[in-house]
Amino acid sequence: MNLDVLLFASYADAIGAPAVRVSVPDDARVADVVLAVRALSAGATLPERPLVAVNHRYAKPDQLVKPTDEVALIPPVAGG
Amino acid sequence: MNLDVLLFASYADAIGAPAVRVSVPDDARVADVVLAVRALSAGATLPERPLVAVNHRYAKPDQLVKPTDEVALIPPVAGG
Amino acid sequence: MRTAVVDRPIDVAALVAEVTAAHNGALSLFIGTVRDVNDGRAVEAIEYNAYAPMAEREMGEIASEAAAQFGTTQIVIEHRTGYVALGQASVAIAVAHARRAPAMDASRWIIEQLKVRVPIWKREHYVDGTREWTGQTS
Amino acid sequence: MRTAVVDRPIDVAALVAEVTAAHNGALSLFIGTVRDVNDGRAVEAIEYNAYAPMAEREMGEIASEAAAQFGTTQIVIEHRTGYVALGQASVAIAVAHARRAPAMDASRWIIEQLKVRVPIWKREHYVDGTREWTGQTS
Repeated sequence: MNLDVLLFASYADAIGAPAVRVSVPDDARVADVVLAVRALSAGATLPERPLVAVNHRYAKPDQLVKPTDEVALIPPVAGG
Repeated sequence: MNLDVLLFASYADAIGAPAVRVSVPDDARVADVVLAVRALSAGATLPERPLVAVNHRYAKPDQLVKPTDEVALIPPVAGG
Repeated sequence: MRTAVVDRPIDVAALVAEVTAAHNGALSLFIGTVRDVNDGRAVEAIEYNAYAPMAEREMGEIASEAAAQFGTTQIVIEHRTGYVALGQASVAIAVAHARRAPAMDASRWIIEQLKVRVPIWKREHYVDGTREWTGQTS
Repeated sequence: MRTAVVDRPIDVAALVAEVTAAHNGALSLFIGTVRDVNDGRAVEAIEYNAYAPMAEREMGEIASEAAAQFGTTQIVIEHRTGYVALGQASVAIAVAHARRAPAMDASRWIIEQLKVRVPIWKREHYVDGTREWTGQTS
């Protein structure tokens, strides 16, 4: 399946876009999505295990991903 | 010497006045002023050892009192 | 630093503006307000009475001690006197600091000191028409 | 309870009014403000960027957890996005409670949770014309 992965702040700057499309197996988990993003051009500048959100909730690396999920890589937060 | 002693809140209500005049020896200490106030009509309804302020500062029972001092009996405070 | 006993409503926005400065990263404001119930009795208003010159001296001393202890002079304390209606502010403490922990620690320390040191008293006026000088509440 | 990511100045007086209720005796307000210096560098403004729907969901969850833990629903949290000038508020947390200790504990807990959980980032714009995404500050 194809997934659009949202990027923010320093991650968006590193990749040069606020979102990227990746292709992953249909039974992909969060960790597979991260691998696919890091395989893109400049993707290796991202950390190996970034925080990931699925549908606006923090997700563990082994969580299954569906095509309709909203997936985002979350840089270290700095609000406040 | 004669001293005007300020009273507040429940102490003023107990004595029925916001200040009372007492007569104490010239070498009187804070504790002597308290004794003199408590000897007045209704004075025994005040506690035996109330907090006392002299010139806007809390004073110990053995502090000497001068005729020009502003002396006040301080009920338990309840601000905030 | 500024401390005052006031007989008009406390202007919270003005207090916040007063301690705001570009070198601060945090601002902690504490407001004590009049509750509609105390010890199970329905309250209509609270009347605050102060020994004003001593209260202002003591509040100034608390502010100075807080400045030395927590490392900021951006401190304002105001306490109402007279009748204060339900929900209205009886006391407000604004502290700004470079960092958030000391800003919050300072405002907490100040209200705790104020409640045990400053010569202010309150008379609760109850809905049933009675009134009573009451002690410190938490 | 109300939580919001907003792109206009935070109205502190409105937040205070929003959590005010006659059954409360205490109100604690925390405001984070933009500092003119960070790590020794002169800051001109901070640009806040949020993953808005997730930030609002997470802030709402923090407010619900605080309500359960501290026993009050009088909680409002607002966080700015976009450019925030020196001295201006980037975040404001207002909590009212019957008693003062839980009001202050709750606002402190909320800001600490917000700083580690809510997907908001900041880019400092320095006086020298450079800019940089920066990490969490205390």
